[in-house]
Formats: sequence, structure tokens, C-alpha cells
Amino acid sequence: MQLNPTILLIIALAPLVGAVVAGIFRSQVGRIGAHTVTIAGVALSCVLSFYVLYQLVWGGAESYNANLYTWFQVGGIDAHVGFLVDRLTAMMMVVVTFVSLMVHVYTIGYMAEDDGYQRFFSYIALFTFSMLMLVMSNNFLQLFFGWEAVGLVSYLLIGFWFKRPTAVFANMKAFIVNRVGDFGFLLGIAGVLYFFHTLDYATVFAHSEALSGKTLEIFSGNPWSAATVICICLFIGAMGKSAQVPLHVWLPDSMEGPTPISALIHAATMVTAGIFMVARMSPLFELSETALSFVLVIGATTAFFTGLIGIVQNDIKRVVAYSTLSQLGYMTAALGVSAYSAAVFHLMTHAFFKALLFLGAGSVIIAMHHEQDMRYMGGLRKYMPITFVTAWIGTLALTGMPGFAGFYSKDAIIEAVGESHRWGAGYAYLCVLLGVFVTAFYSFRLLYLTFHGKERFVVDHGHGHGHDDHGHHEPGHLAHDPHESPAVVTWPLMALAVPSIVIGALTVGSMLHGDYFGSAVRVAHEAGEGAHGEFVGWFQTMLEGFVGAPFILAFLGFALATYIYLFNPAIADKTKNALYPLWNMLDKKYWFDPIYQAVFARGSVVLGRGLWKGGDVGVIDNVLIDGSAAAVARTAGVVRWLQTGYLYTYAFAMILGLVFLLGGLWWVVGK
Amino acid sequence: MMQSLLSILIWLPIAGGFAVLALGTHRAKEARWLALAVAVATFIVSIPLLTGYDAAAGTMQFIEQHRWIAAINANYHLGVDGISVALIVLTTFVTVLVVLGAWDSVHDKVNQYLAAFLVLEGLMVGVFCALDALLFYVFFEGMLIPMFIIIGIWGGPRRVYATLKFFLYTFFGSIFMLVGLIWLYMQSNSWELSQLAALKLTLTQQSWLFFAFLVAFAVKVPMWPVHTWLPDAHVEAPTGGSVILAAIMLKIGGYGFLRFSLPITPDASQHFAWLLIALSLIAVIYIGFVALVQEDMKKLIAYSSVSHMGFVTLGIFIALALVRVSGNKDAAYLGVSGAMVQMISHGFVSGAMFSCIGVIYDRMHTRMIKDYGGVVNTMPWYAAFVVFFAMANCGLPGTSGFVGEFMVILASFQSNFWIAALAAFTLIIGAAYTLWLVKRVIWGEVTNDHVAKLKDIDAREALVLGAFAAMTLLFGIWPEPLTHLMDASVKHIVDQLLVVKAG
Amino acid sequence: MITLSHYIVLGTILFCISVAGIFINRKNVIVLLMSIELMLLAVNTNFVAFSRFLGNVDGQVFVFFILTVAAAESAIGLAILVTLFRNRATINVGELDSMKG
Amino acid sequence: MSFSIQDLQLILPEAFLLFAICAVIAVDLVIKPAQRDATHWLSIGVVVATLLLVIIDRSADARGFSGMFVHDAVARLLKVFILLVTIAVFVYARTYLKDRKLFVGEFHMLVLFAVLGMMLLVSAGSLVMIYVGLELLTLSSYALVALNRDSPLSSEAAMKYFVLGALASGILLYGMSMIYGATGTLDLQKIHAVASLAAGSSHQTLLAFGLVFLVAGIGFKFGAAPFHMWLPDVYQGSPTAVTTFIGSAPKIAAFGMAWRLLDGALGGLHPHWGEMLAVLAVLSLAIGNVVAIAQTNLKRMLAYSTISHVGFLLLGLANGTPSGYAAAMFYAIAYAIMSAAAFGSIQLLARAGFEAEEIDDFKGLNQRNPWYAFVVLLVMASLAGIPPLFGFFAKLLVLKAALDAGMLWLAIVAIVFAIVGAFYYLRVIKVMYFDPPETKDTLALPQDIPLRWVLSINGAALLFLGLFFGPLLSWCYRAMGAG
Repeated sequence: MQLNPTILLIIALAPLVGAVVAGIFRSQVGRIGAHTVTIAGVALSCVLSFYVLYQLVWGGAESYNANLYTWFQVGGIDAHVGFLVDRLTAMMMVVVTFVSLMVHVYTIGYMAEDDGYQRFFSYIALFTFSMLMLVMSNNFLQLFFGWEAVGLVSYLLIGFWFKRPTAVFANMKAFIVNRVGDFGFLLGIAGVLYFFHTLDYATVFAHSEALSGKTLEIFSGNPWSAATVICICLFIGAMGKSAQVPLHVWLPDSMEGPTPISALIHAATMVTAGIFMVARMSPLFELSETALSFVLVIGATTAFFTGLIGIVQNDIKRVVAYSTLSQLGYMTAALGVSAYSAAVFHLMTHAFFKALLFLGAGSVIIAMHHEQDMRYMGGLRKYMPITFVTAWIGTLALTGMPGFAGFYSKDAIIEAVGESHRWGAGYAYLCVLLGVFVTAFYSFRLLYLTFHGKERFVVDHGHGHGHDDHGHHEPGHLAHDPHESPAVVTWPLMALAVPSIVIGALTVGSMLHGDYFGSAVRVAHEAGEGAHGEFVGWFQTMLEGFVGAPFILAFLGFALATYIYLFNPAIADKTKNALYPLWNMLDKKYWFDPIYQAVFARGSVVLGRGLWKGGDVGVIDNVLIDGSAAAVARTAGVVRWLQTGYLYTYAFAMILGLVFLLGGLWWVVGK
Repeated sequence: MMQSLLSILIWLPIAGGFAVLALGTHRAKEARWLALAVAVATFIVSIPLLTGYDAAAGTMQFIEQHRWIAAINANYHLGVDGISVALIVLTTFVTVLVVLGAWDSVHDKVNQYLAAFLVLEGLMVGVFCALDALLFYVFFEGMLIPMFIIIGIWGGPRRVYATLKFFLYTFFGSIFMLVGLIWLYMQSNSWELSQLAALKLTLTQQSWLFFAFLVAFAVKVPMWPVHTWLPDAHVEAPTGGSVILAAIMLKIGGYGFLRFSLPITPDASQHFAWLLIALSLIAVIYIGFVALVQEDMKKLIAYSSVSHMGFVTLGIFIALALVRVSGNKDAAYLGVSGAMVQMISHGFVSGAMFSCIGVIYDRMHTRMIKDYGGVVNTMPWYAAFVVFFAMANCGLPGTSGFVGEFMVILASFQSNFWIAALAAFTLIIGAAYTLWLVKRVIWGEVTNDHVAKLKDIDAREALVLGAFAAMTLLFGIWPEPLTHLMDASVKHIVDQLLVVKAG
Repeated sequence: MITLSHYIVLGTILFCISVAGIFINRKNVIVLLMSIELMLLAVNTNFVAFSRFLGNVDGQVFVFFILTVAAAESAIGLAILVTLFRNRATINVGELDSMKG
Repeated sequence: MSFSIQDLQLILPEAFLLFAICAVIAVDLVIKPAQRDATHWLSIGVVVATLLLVIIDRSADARGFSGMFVHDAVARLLKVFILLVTIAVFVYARTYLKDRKLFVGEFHMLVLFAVLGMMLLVSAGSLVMIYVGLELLTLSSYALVALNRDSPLSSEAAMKYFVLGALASGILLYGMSMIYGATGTLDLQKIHAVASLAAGSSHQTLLAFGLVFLVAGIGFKFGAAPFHMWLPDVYQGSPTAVTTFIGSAPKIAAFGMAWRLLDGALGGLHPHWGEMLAVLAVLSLAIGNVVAIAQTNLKRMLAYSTISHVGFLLLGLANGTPSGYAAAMFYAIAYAIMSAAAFGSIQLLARAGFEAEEIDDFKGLNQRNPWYAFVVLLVMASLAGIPPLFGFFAKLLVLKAALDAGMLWLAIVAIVFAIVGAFYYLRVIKVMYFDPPETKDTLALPQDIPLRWVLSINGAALLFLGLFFGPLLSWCYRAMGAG
């Protein structure tokens, strides 16, 4: 049977309608109206997404691929807007709409006191629309549209509190760094058009083999494999969006935005767009070993080194942010070893538990009156039990506690990387293994610093702070006791906690070992696909997990964290001083930001000023334009004095002319 | 009516302009309404052009031909193809918005101001539909005086320098074209563009002509390095002047390339395509960096205009490289269509940007970025528009700003990876200068109490900006109508390129 | 025997003298008027000589015209001279430079 | 030598003009100074009548008085415009002269005589006629320049003009004598028959000398560099009314003379005088345009601009083909009309005790009187050669002629200097439109209705003739017998 296009259209447009209503008529609809309409929209598309998923998986509907309308048609080249909905898409749709819905609800509580309430809802609804356009696209053009549209919304949301200089810097940074990625992405698309004469997925993937053997002469003399060039270009786009080293610098800063969007955009959905895209493009990537190795190395590097930074962060959100970076690294590494399904699987599980962690952090932040520094927290478990429990669940999922969602996906990735013989796999394997340890360490550190230990904040009653002042008071001082967040906040936490536990166990079979994705992802040589050995069922796998190297490493991390932060906090500072250079390097995040700032930002400004003052003003204007004008004027000033005013000069000039003409004629006639 | 539609489009605004002029300097109110009426009427009259034009054919339509000067057989010969139609409607549309935009912001000699714009409108329409080289030249040059006056009277402090620079620059460029045209006339004894295009010319002759035309059109576009009049002109010009300048006048350069350089000197154009491509890329990148460091908002947008127009010339001349060298016609269509879409889109976007700047200039009387900051706090709706147009300016998909650049980059890749890469660099640098501007002007805390006193846009301004925004969005989401309108004509032009004229 | 060329040379000499008189003299305007008369004289000489040697009277007729016009010319010249003197109280060529550049 | 009635018919306009002038003199003698207007309107009437006579005369081309007087299309065309421009000159002059107590009969007499001279000049058939017509024109001009007897500048200008003019006509005459000596005739046609510099042809030297002297004389009449020096001083020194006259109509006459002499008589020598004129053209373009930039006095600036325009005109002439002559003729007419308007507007602004001849005197004219600012705008734009104004098409045709003659580089030079030239015309527009007026008081324009109307028409004509110059152009072509 065929999927109903109208349903798909509704799924995509319902959030957009909500966004427009809440945005344009913000004053008319008011706060209630704003969140009602947007939540209604997102809820609708969430429900329908589940329906579509059901249809595809159990309803036996074949995947849908059709154009809505022609975007442009020039000569033989045309571009369309349309939907391609297969199981991969459906899964993404579900993840996106579900998490988005949770975040919408959560926001009611989180932004309760913000006067940008309607604006915020309009933005996140708009984001949902853009993200859906991205995942549902059936061609590269629309993909790029969604790609940049989510970038725009992320720009707007990071800078949501536009009064904060840090926020408006962060959003510009995010957009421009993403643009660096899109630069490559666009070239990739151009390459696709060049070699396939179409932007339509189906056609391109169907003829992807046509690409093998084709070359592109980038540097005259040595032709490169076209596939490699195109795939690397496309992947550069993914690096921007999915914050892979060295284009990761924008993601930590993006935490300037309100926490709900950190959960939605910068953890669950948008940042995984890169992963999704590469998985989508698997038919192309499979054509280029080089490109895949590139992907692998980048991913592994991100997975380990950004995780390290998480250890030294004190801002609760930033810790989670760095863990996100590291997890994205895992997914990318999985892609690099052609374990697309593992990557997407991890993408899904990660979406749930990372959203959970972020929202949990947000809940803590509410309780702490927008104090985000963990050094002023501690012992919160007794104030906010629900948040406490859910946070634990999220952490266990993240660290890969066997049985929890993260375990299945992460193990699959590690396994795949381990089995791979691709160039760089060895290095990658090392990275992802160590990464497990690091992940466990910073995750539990976060838990302990936040919920356990003794309270490091003082509650000074009396001068009544309202909730509305966003932590302008001196750090660690609260107006009144922290308390559990309202239901609209805790319900989403619980709602996300459930999948964080079970989703892995439920889907591992079909996603990794079954043929869930069908033709959506294509793997050239079976060896690439991870864990294709016998599948022994989720429970068995869990049990095996307890003896696997990853679990041991994770446990070490957990143990170390427990020892240091639960029992003997003093060690933390001791080690810090002992390993100061290392600590400093991590604290400075490997000096990426200062270097980029100095080289690119400053550099371009200096260059621009040089070109402007030197080239435009200096040479072209002053010398050529005004210069010649001045020259003419000067000549005029001189020549005019030939007109002396004396009769005899005039007469003399005439005679001179006469003689001159005579001479001239003489010369001519003489010849 | 239909058969003299173009004449009406040309002479209605001009006549209206003189009527407005005749009202005298003291009847400002009447002048505004009359001018608006004329502008709207012209726009309405231009609608049949869209509906009545048979895009599938792509030929010259709405032809009007009368003897003008028998002695040198110059004709009053008008006609439009898809390209002209698009540009003409753009002209009539933008003029309405300019008249509206000037409603409260111009108080000195209102009638002359509006009259100048109406006359200008007529002349610009004339440029876009003249099929007789001499007639074209007359319209082309005729525009100088009104613009000279507009910048000179209602301009900023350095207006005299700016307007003289503008005038002499353009005059310098066009007068070489004049010599070229006369020479052509002597070869073919006709001013008919079609006849000139049919003329057989050696490569040397073509090269001379090519450069004669190049000077004229490169100055108008403007291409690096003859662009320096533009920033000054824009900075000093009144809002309306900047809008018209950016939205339409610059297009005349690109239009000229398509109408003159390509058909008349195809071989020379191919021969020197590399040069033009290089200049276009310089415009995109070099100017991008220059725009980055501007302290004056208008100057910044002016430079970004230069940078964006780089895509127009790139698209046009990449097509030559494609169709002549690799015989890749589809890509060539893509390039030229991209150039055209870019022109139209830039008309909306840059016009909108300058209108935006005008809005706050009317309130603060400064264009210096440092005098602003945190405008969003006092003018949220305005800020929304600015951010939207800023996104369009850095080519966000979904806005028309993206379409043209996208097509041109795709086309360039078909010719050479590096050309595409350098062109695509605009994604980064364009975002950088635009968003940095937005950051410094719109976001942040209110920086000074002038900003604190700002009033948000009123209905009229909202109407103007809204109209621009609607167009930008429409062609961003669905450029097909636009490309369809021009497709056949573009094909026609590109196919002409295949004709080797050099005997 | 005096040939045509003698007359031509004479005319030329006269002409050159008069021209020299005009731009070498930096003193007196009257001298300029005289030089002009001299120039016309040179011209007349030419015409007469030519007409004589060509055996064609037109030249001599022309001379009458020239003489007549010359009279009128010098009349006007002197008149201008008078007004000049009235206004400037000088007829020194070197002082007639209030307009220049 | 035999008079026939046809001969008299040929010179009917000139004859009428002559007697009419005498009549005007007589009338002017008897009326009281208060009734000077009578003389004024009478003079205008005379010119109009003459114009009518010229126009209605449909008789075929002919040569009268045994070839002394040529009656052909060119002559008729030139006369028409000489007379038209003269009418404008008279109208512009009235108030200006009255304000300065110069509204005297002499002005009218002298102008009319000058007109008579020009009419004879343009239809001269022999060197004698050329000389007589020329002298009649120049002598009257000398006197006109000195019209303001109490002005040091005027008399200085007059003296310079006189001396140099006399020198020039001396040179011209000397040239004529050479030609005469070489060809043995004064009749232009006959000269044309025999004159040639072909090697070995008789009297080569004489002819060469004669040619050069003639060209020099013509150059002076036009005011082409390096024979231009008189022009700025005379334009500046003489009363604006007079400047208007000698700056306009005589250029048309000068073209007539040049054409009769160079083409009519020495056509065989075209290659040589063509090159000479080209040289003069370049010099004039350069000096005229460049030096004009440095001027602050509008009259003087316009004088230099005249020089540059002469440069353009000579380009057309140098081409030496009928179409080239037609272009040059068109240019001469266009220029005469433009400069009449230019000087006319100066007179419009001038008041008693205020000459309005400095460029700054035009400051803020747009605020004080938009319409006349617009007229001046038209004039300046037209002089600068911006379409769709008359001046542009004049330039266009001349450039075409230059290219026709293969003088590409000359054309390039011409346009480069045209760009330079545009600058100083724009400066006038700038002053009128962009600068604030120096005095707040409302501009007191003379209540001289004819002046206002004629000036407006003259300005509007620049636009109208720009758009519809076809008939005039084909008239020029037909007159020159060009295709």
C-alpha cells in the first residue's frame, strides 16, 4: 500500500502553522494561545509520525517517494520539493517530533517567566518544521534547505536572550562555523549535479556506481576520484552541523541558549543531521575508502578528545554539551566503518537520553535560579527526587550500562570499529575505547557534584529574589530552598526516561541485526557492517555486555569518579595541580577558540581593512580616480596662464600657429 | 492599448513626473498622492506584460516599431523578452515602494524628488525594452541626470563629490560604448540590435567592441575595479536613490552584457571570459572582505551589492566557458538563469536592506554602526525584518537570495571546481559581514538613549518592507515562475553564443 | 628687369614686418594700427602684382575693396582707441591685461 | 558684367534687409529715446520679414552677379538659422541693455549690419564677397564689443578683438592673394577647377601658402586653438547682450565661410586642410575643455567651452565628405542655439548693477526659480552632450563623421575631452541645484514677457530638437547633397 501524501504534508506543515501563528500574532494569541497552538501542531505531527512508522514497519507500506512541486527547471536541469519517506526517515521523524513535543511541554515550565515566551514557542515549532523538511527530503536541494533552515533557527535560539553579549556572539559564531561546513556541502551537491545531472536521491543512488572510476582534476595533473571529492565535501557539511573536530567550536558556546533548545537542537536532533545525512548518502560514501577513512578518523578524534574536555568543565550544561560532542564522534566513527545502522541506532538512543540529561540539567538550573556552576550545587537529590532519578537513568544510558539504551548502540559501534580493517581503524578503536572511560568519568562527576555530597550553596532568605532575575546575584546564594520543578518539567523527564531505558533493548534486534533499514542504507562489503554475527537476543547481549571491555572501562571511570567526587574531593584539586599542563590544555579546550579568533576572525578583518584602505581607497580612488581628476585640474591651472592677457602673446600664438601649419604642410607636401 | 503597452510604460511615468513637477514645491501633499497614483498606475499597466507575455516562445514580443530619424535610420523600436519583462516589472514594482518610502522621510522639494524618480522609472523601462541601439543609448544616458540630481540635492554631506563621481564614472564608461555603437552602425548601417548581432566581425574588431561595451557595463554593474563610485553614491544618496540604484540601475549593467556583449561579440566574449570570470570572483571575495570592515551600514550593503553582482557577471560568462568549451548547454542555461534570478532577487533584497537602513536613518540621522546597538529592544518588528533580509542577503535557502547564487555555483562547478569553490566562499564571508552587522546593530543591550527612544515601524514602513519580504520569500520558496518566464529567452541568448561570427 | 617674384618677396617682407610689429611691439597701440595698415599694404602689393602679371584685373578691383574696407577699419580702430584711452588713460599695450587666464 | 532681374531676385532678402536697416536708422533718428522700443520691435520685425523672405523663396539654386553671389540650399539653411538666432538675441538683449543705459539704436543697427554681412558671407561666390561679408560682420562686431563706452573691460576687449581680428583678416587676405596668384581668379568655382597640390602642378608653393593662411583666417573666425586667444577676453569683456550675439550666429556664418572656401574653392586640397583642421580640432578640444575647468566667470567658461565645441565642429569639417559637412553644419546650428540660450539665461538673471556672470551667481537658483533652473539645466546638459538633448546628437553625428574618415583616435581624444568637459557643465548644475542661495530674497526676474517666453522656448527646443532632430538633419543632408 501507499502512504497518504496528505498525511506527510500535515506532518511537515502542522508545526509551521503553529510557528507562524505564535510568531506573527504573538500579541493576539497571548502566552496560552502560543503554546497551545504550537504544541497542538507538534503533537499532531508526532502522532502522525508514529502512524507512518507503524505503516512502514508493520503496515507493510512501501516507502514513499514523490515530488510536491517543481522548484525550478532550467534546460535539462530541474529541482523539486518532495518527500522520501522510508524507515530511516520514519524513525527520524518519530525521534524529532517526539523529543520536540517533550521539549515543547517542558518549555511551558522552563520559560514561564520569560517575556519572549511566544517567540520561543514560535522558534522551536519552526525548528521542528525545518528539521522535518530536512529528514523527509527526497533530494539534495531540499536537504540543503532544511539544513540551513535549522541553522537559522539555531542561530535565533542561541541568541534568544539577545541582551547577553555572550549569546549574540555565540549565535553568530555558530552560524558562521556552520557556514564553513555548508560551503563544503554545497560544493558536494554541485559535484553530485555535475556527475549525475540530477539532485534527486533515488536517481543518484540508483546510479551511484556510475561515479566509481570518474575523476575530477582538482589540482592540474593529479586527478582525484570523484567519489572521494564529493563525499569529503558532503562530509565537511556534516562536520559543521554535527560539530566534528575542527568545526566543533560552536556547540559548547551554543549553550548560551535556553536549556530546552540545548536539549532539542544541540543534543537530540539538529546536531545529528550530519549523521543522518551521511547515512542517507551511504551509497555514495561506500564508493570511496578514502572518504570513509577520513570520516572515521575525524569521528574517533572527536569522540575521545572532546570527551576529555568534559572532565574539567564546571558549567553543568557545558559538561553535557561536551558529552554530546563526544557521542556525535561515536556516531561519526560508526559511519566511518560503514556501520550506518549502528550510527543511526545510536543517534536514536542518544536523542532520548541526551535530551533527558539536558532537560534534567535544565530542571536543576531552574531550581538553582539559573545558577549553572556545579561548584555551587551538591546534595540536590533530596530537594528534587524526580530530576535526580531521571538524571541517573540518563547517565547510565549514556555511559553504556548494559541493558540501558545507550549500551546497545554504543557497544555496536565499538565492536564495529574494532572489527574494521579500514585505514585508521586501529587509532579509532583506541579512541572509542578510552572514550568510554572518559564518558563514565565526567558523567558521574556531574551526578555527584550536582546531586550528591554536601550542599555548596547557601540559602539566604529575607531579601526576596524573584525567579525572574537570571542569576545576577553573587554565585552560590539562593533566595530560598531549591525545590522540585513543576509537573510540566518533570513529566517530560519521566517520559524521556522510559525510552532511555528500554528503547535499545526493544529495537536492537530489528535495527542492527534485522533488516530494518532495508535499502535506505547501503553497505558495499558486508565486512563493514558491525555485529552481523549471530544475534542472540537483547538479554543475552546485555549479559555479554558485563564482561565486555567497554563495560570494564566504564566501570573504572565510574569507580574513579565515585572515589574522587563522592568520598575524597580534595584529590580533584591535587591532581589538577599535579597535571596542571594537561588540565590547562583541557580547560583551554586545546586553544581552538583563541587560534580561530586570531587567525580567521582577526585575520579577515585585517585583510579586509587592508584591501579597503589599500586597494579601494588607496589605489583605485586616490591614485586613479581622484588622482586623474586632480591632474586635470592642475593642468588647467597651469595651461590657463598661457592666456597672459597681453595682445602680443595672442598675436604671437596666432603667428606660431601659422608657422606651425606651414611647416606641417611643407613636410607633408615635401614627402 | 496592448500594442502600445511598452510606450505607455515608458511615457506614462515620465509625463506623470512632469505633472508632479508642475505642482510646484509647495504642494507636497498633492505631489505625494499624484506620484503614488502614477507609480501604481504604471505598475498596474505592467501587469499585462506578465500575463500577456508568451514565455514558451521566448521571442521579442509587444513589438513597437516606428521610424525615428530617417536620416540615420534610427528607429523607435521597442520589444521585450522574458528577461526584459522580469526587469521591467521589477522596476515598476520597486518604484511604487520608493514613492511610498519617501512619504514622510523627504520634505524638501518633494515634487522634484518624486518627479525625478518617476522620470527615472520611465527611462529605466525604456532601457529594458529598447531594441534600437541608439534608442537604448539615449535611455541609458538619460538616466544620469535625474540620478545626479537625486543624489546631489537630497544626499548626505559628501553628496557633491559622490554624485559627480557617479556621473563622470558612468559617463566615462558609456561614451566608449557610444563610439562602439557608431562604429557598428557604420558597418551595418542600422541600429537594430538584431542586425548588429547578425554582423560578421573579425575577432580583433569584436575585441575592440567587447572592451568598449565592457567599460560601459562593468561600471554600471559595477565590477571590480571600477566599482568605487558605488559605495560613495550609495552612502550619500537618499534612501530612495540607494534603493533604485541597487535594485535596478545595477541590473542595467548585467542586462547590457546579455543584450550587447554576448550577441554582438560572442567570440571576443569567449576569448575574454576568463578575465570577466576572474573579475567576478575578485568582486565576490575581495569585496566581501572589504564589506566586512565597513563602519557605515550603507557602505557595507553597497559593498555587499558589488559582491552579489559578482555572481551575475560570473553566471553570464561562465555560461560562455561552458557552452563554447565543454559544449555543456544545460549548465550554460543554468548559469545565465542564475545570473538573471540573482539580478531580480538582488533587486528585492538590496532594495529592502537600503529601505531598512533608511527607516532607522530617518529616526537617528546616522548610518554609523557604532551609533546603534540593541535596536531589537525598541523595534522588535523592524528587527524581525532586518534579520530576515540579512538572511536573504547571505543567501539562506528559502529566500530568493539563495536561488541565484545556488544556480551560479552549480553551473560554475560544471566548468571548474575552483571557480565554484571561490564563488561558494560567499557563503562564509557573506554570512560574516551580514551577521556581524546584525549583531552590532540589532542584538545586544540598548547602547544609548537615542536607541532607547526609537519607535517601531509604522504601517507604511511595514507595508514597504512587507512587500519586499513577500517577494523575497516567494521567489525563495518557488523560483519556478521566474525561471519559467525567462527560460526560453535565456535559451535563445545562450544558443546565439554558439554562432561563431569571426570569419 | 623686375620679375613677379621681386614683388612677392617685397610683399612678404612687408607682411613679416607688420606681423613682427604686432607681436614685438609692447608699447603703443597706435603702432599696432600702423602695422595692420602695413599688412594690408603688403596684401595689396601682392594683388596688384599678380593681377599685373596674370593680366587679369580682378585683383586690382579687389584692391579697391581692400582700401575701402581698410579705411573703415582704421576708423573703427581709432574710435576704439579713443574709448580705451578715455577709460584707461593709457594706450600702453603692456597694461591691457585686466582679463587673462 | 551684366545685371539681370534674376540677379536682383536672388539677393532679394539681403537687399530688403539693407534698405530696411536704412529705414530703421531713419526711424531711430527721429524718435525720442523714450520710444526706443520702437526701434527694437522694428528691428525684430525686419529680421522676421527677412526670415520670411528667405523661407518663401523657393527659386532654384543659382549663381548671380557673374558668380559673385551663390544662392543654394546651404546658404538658405544657414541664413534661416542666423536670422532665427538673431531674433532671440534681440529679445534677450532688451531688458539687459535698458538696465545699463545701453538700449541705443546703434546696437540694433550694428547687429543688423552684422547679420547682413553674415548673409552675404554664407552665399559668397568669390573671394571678394567673402572678404566684404566678413569685414561687414567683424567691423560691426568690433563696434558692438565697445558698445559700453564707459567700461574699461569692454574697450580693452574691443581693442584686443580689433587688433587680432585685423591681423586675422590680414592673414586671410594674404592667403587670398596667394590663391589668386596661383589660380588667376577670385571666383571660387573657377579656383576649385584648377587648384590642386598634385606634385608638378603649377604654383604649388603659392597655393600651399595660400591654403595655410586661409585655414589660419578661418581658425581665427571660429576661435580654434591656437587662434582662440581673443575669444575668452572678448566674451568676458563685452556686454552680455553682445556676447550672446557674437557667441551664436557668427559661428554659423563662420561655418558657411569655411565650407565655401575649403570645399567650394579648395576641395581639391582636402587631404591637406583636412589634416590641418584635425590638428586644430585636437588643440581646441584640449585647451578649451581643460582651461574651462579653471574658470569662475561663467562667460569666460562658456568662451572656453566654445573653443572646445569648435574643436568638435572642425572634426566634422575635416572629414571632407558631404555627410561630414552636414554633421558640422548641424553642429554649428546646434551650438548657436545652445549658446544663445546659455547667454540668454545670464541676461535673464542680470539686473542693474549685477552682471550674474560669475558661476556662483547661480547658487540655489533651483530654490529661487525652479523653471529657469531647469532651463539652464537643459542648456548645460545639452552643451555637455547628454542624451536626449540636442547637443548629444550633434556630437553623435560629428563622431560618426570622424569615424567615417577613419579618424578613430581623433574620436577617442574627442570623447575623452568630452568627459573632462562634462565636469564644468555639471558644476553649473551643481551650483544651481545643490548649493543654497546666497540671499534669501526672492529672485526678481525682469518682467520681460518676451524674454521669458523666448528663453523658455529656446531651452525647451533643446529637448524637442533632441528627440525630433530628424527633419533638421535630413535638411542638412539634403542641402549638402549627402545620402
